Amino acid sequence: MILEAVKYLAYVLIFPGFLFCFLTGLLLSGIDRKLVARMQKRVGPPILQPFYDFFKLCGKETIIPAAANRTVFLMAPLVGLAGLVVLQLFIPVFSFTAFSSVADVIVILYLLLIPALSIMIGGGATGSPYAGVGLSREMVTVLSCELPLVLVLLAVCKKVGAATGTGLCFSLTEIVRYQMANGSLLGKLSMIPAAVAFLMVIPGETGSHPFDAAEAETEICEGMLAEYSGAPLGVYKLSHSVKILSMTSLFVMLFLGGIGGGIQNLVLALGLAGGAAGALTILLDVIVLFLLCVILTAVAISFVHAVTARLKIEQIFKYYWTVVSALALVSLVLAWYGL
Amino acid sequence: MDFPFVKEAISQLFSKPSCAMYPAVESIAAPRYRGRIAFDPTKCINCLMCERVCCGGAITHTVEKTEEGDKITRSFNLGCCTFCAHCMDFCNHGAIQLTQDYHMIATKEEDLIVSGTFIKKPPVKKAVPPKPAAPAAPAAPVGADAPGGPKETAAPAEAPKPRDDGKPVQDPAKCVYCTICARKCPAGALTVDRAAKTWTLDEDVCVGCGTCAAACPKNAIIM
Amino acid sequence: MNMLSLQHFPIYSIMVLFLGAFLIVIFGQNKVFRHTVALLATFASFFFMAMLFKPVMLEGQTIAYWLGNRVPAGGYAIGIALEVDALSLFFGLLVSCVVFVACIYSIQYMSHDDNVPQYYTLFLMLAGGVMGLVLSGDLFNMFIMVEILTFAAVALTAFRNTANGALEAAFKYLVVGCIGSTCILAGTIVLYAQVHTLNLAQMSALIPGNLSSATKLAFALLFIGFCTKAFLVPFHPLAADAHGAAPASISVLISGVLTKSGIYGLIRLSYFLFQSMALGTMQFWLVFLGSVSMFVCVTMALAQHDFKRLLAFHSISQIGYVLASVGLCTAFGISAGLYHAMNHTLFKGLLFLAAGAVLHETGTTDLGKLGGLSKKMPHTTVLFLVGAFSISGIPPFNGFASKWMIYQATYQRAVETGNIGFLLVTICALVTSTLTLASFVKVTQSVFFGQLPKEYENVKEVPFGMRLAMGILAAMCLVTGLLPNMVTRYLTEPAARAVFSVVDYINNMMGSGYAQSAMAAQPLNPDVSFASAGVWSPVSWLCLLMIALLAVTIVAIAGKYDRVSIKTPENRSGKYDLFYGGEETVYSQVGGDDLFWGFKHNWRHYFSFMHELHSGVVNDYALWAVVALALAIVYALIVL
Amino acid sequence: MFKKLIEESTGKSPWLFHINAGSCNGCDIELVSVLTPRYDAERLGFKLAGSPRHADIVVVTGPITAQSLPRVLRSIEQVPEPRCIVTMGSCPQSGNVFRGSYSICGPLSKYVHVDVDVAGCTPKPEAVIDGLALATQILQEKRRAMK
Repeated sequence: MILEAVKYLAYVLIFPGFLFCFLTGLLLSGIDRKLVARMQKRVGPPILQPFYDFFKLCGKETIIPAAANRTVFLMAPLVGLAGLVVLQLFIPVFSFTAFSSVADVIVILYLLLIPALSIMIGGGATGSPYAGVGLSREMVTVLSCELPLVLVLLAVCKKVGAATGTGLCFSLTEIVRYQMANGSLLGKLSMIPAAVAFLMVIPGETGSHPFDAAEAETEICEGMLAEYSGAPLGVYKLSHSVKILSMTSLFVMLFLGGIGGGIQNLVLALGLAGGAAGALTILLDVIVLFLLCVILTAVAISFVHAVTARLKIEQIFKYYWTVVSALALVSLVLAWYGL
Repeated sequence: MDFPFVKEAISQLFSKPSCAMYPAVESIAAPRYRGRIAFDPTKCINCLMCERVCCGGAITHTVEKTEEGDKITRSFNLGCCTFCAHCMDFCNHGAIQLTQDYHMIATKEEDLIVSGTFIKKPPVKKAVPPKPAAPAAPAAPVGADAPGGPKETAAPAEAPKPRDDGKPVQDPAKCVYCTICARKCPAGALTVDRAAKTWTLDEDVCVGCGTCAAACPKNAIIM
Repeated sequence: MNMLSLQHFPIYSIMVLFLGAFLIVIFGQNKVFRHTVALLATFASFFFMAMLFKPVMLEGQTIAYWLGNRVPAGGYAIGIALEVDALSLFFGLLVSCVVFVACIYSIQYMSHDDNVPQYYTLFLMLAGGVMGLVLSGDLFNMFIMVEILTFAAVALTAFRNTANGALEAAFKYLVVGCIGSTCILAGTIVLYAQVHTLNLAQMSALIPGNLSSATKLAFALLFIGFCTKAFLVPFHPLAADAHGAAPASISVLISGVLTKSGIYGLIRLSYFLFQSMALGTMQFWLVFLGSVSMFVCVTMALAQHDFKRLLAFHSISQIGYVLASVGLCTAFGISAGLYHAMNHTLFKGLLFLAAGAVLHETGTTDLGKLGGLSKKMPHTTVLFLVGAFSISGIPPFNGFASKWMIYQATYQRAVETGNIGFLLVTICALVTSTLTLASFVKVTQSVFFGQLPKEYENVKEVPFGMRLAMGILAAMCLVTGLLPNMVTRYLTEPAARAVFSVVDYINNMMGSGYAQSAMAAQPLNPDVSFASAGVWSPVSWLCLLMIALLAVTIVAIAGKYDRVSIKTPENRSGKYDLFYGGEETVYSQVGGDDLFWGFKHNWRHYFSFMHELHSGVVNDYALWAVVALALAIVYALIVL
Repeated sequence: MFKKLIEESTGKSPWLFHINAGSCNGCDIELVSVLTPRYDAERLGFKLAGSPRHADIVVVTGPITAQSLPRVLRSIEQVPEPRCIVTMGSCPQSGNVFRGSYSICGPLSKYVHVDVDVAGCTPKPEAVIDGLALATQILQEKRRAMK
């Protein structure tokens, strides 16, 4: 029983939990900033720049404005980060899932709301008018990303459910296992619009450049973060990076699960002993997942960041509820009629 | 819905960044860049022209009486300077040069002060010969020859000799006492009285800049 | 027949409430007497209901009680009967619990109102009416109880007749309420003429046999009658006015309890009396009505300026959820719907109590004028946030568990029937849930966060009694959210199973074997399976979150995260003022209408159309009611 | 170990907050040109922050007009503790050609301790980068000095 508890604690604190999210999240956002710079013909900051930013912010003094509600001001970033890390526990790493029997796809849809809600409540608690405007824009961004995300998830569930015969399959491990068995979903015709729609949702959900009306540093002085300084601000920036990791790894698990199967065959081909094979597969899974996440960040976040200008809030809403939702709806209807 | 920079973004991703890697690669300013001021005290004659034309009021000087002459220190406060190089243009003796050095970072006030001191020897006072008797007034008692004719002006006195310490000398013949030179004198060394037709020079104040000579319409002043 | 056998408990729980009302009328002047009688009456009715829990829910017993012991003779039920099966008990428990909590709240909430004795009589009459409706086994008895609760609710809406719009709201409610009641009465009369009985069980045995056009007319009348009680779409504006003006503890009753009685009536009508849910078109009707009212009311709520009107529109949108999922006619759908109905009563009650607390302290519920109350009323803020998170379906709380089950039920139904309509319902439900979150973020920002206006400087926390009531509801919200499988196994699944077991409902009432002889068609009883495709265990998720949160806070404390330098605000150096671009800190609250501009701009045509539609004039609402009735009659004639 | 990491990263990610106290915008565009691809201060970790709460280095340009004086001082005061003040150009240092005017409130050093001054009437971007690098070192020492 103790060993079991230690294992689960290790899951929470080390592997898919804090350490993994902390390192890969900040690395991904470092790579993202470097790629954006390179696309603007700039040298760009070193890859470890987010680490420096985080530790510098930890060293700075934290000022709590007199108008702010002190406990909410301090606890909101921590709750947001904890919620995000717990979300990461449910996203499988190809063959390995930390906690497969706790949450399914719809729950993950709602767990994505917790970090957004924590930043809104934290920003609102400071009482600054910039935070008020930022909060209103953040909520509209969350609202606009919700519809396409829902359509994509329902399409994937229907597709996998129909294939595995149960009609409906909400659990992520099931989806990945199905893809490892017979090829990743990106190969299927009906799933391609869903994958494209999901790629378009990633920058909106993480609030990166073209859709960051909520934290527009030029217009409303970093929106909800206007009054945050020091360690709480560092935690918010960290949870922003970890959100990039969770969105991209969600994409990998929903549409590129087949690669996990490839890794398994590779390990079987090497013919190692049971224990070593298990460890090797997990190691390979993690490396491949990280590489795929890097590619996805490059495509979905950095490229879009370098090429477009910031949208107004009602353009974001209109863009998501017309273009991206139409794409997702197409794939849902295709999946519905069994394509 | 067009994306203008897609091609550039992709091509730039694989091309070399156009960064002048500054701290590593030293970069020199343009040849005629107006940077830090270099002051050559030896050339300076303390004619105060630079102070007059400096719009930022950045140039100040202090005079200190010492036995072998005035110890003048001129200081340029780069913190007040607009780097317009007027002082360089107006300095006839080229004492002020604006160099290409743009590294003007300072943590203390003094780092931005460029100064130079020089000793300005007082004008060598020759043993002043006793004032020669007033030039022989034309012998008035000599009967006025040809009184009816135009009054013979005094025989044109020969042009006065320029003084050796560079101070202006007036040629009474040509001077019409129009007082332009007095007004032009930067140091206010000349006083000309139209009525009394007097032209006096205050040697101590005069710096021998030559403005009066240049300004005199009748070229009555010789340096 | 001793007095304490289980048979008598249903009638006790109804009568104790009416008795309490009667006593307060006589001896109501003495404050202590009044409060004790009210508390005792509500607690007693809850106690009797709780006593019935084990036999009815666990052992599946159905209690039939004939008033005056007039047992049916010769196959005809003469006397008035009370029938308590799992469904009725579920609603009964729900109602009595909320009534008890509302009574605790209203003791202090109504303390400085005038003519309070009348308030408690009406309060207990309303409670008795709903309990009677939920437990009665006789259609006409249900009509009488509907009359009692409608008039009590109308009188209570106008209780604070000085409040702006209270009288007008009560009048509107009266007009449309009476239209609904007359429809129910007309339906009852037509049915009685057809089947010569008023007993629910006997009617549900006889009606499916002879579905003449008259019974179809009766169905339409009864359907519209109960829809007005549940404030569904064509009748929803009057709910907003009623809640806007009624005192908060009454809004708790109206939104938590009255709407549930409408839903109960609809379930009895379509699953028992006419057993028409086997028809696809019937399911379409209920689900369509549910999803339309779900979406329309949440968008209307987003456009509101007043805190209580916003909550009113939300309660109808949640009723839309319940109806959409109950109308699916699958066991899992009904259990999800009932679970959501229970959750809705809990968190809606909590939210209305919080609104009442804000009104009690600041005197206004206008979102534009409030702000920054979290510093002055911390407990109310926390309790409000629990309610807001539950209604918008944030995981640990109960709103999420039931909404999650509703999505699965609708999506499973869509997959079973292959008809894409149910898929649209799932999408609409998910989007509505986010819109609910948006409107509650709007309320949180405009009321509790942001800056405190000058006039509310000396606002202090609400008295303890009100916070206790809110605390109870918040605790129940959290508990029911954390143990969904416990709640479903003991409460909603027996009720769902009862909905499908019409035959033993009839046998129990009319004597065994009656159903087989009298019923023409075999009633539908699909496989009562509650298998859900998804997986969600909130308790383990919560302890994961707690471990993660603990780890993060320990690291933060170690890193001297709380080494925050905040001097006392007296030496108001600029450092602790808000950043205004360098300007002096002036009062500028961002809240109320200036939120969600992006969303409102994109939907401006929809909102302006809705604005015209909800004109606030009584004639329009009455016109809508009559038009809805006409459509219902036409549809019923085609469908049934 | 953790403290050394913080000090080192304080030197590596200084965020700027730019206050224009009535400047002719010569220095403002020069400061922003430091972030363009040609000079790219971001490779040294510099980033423009939107609010003073996020700032480490406050860059002040312009001769502190009477109208902007209270706002400048309040913004500087709202910057969290290990902070540096950098004045850019001659104007904040002395009021440049506007010195003595009725609407100029004199050099910034009269009100706040100025850490680094970058002289030059519009200093060259390289000079700005030098100034900011010097300010970052001062920042690191201040961070080391903090408890």
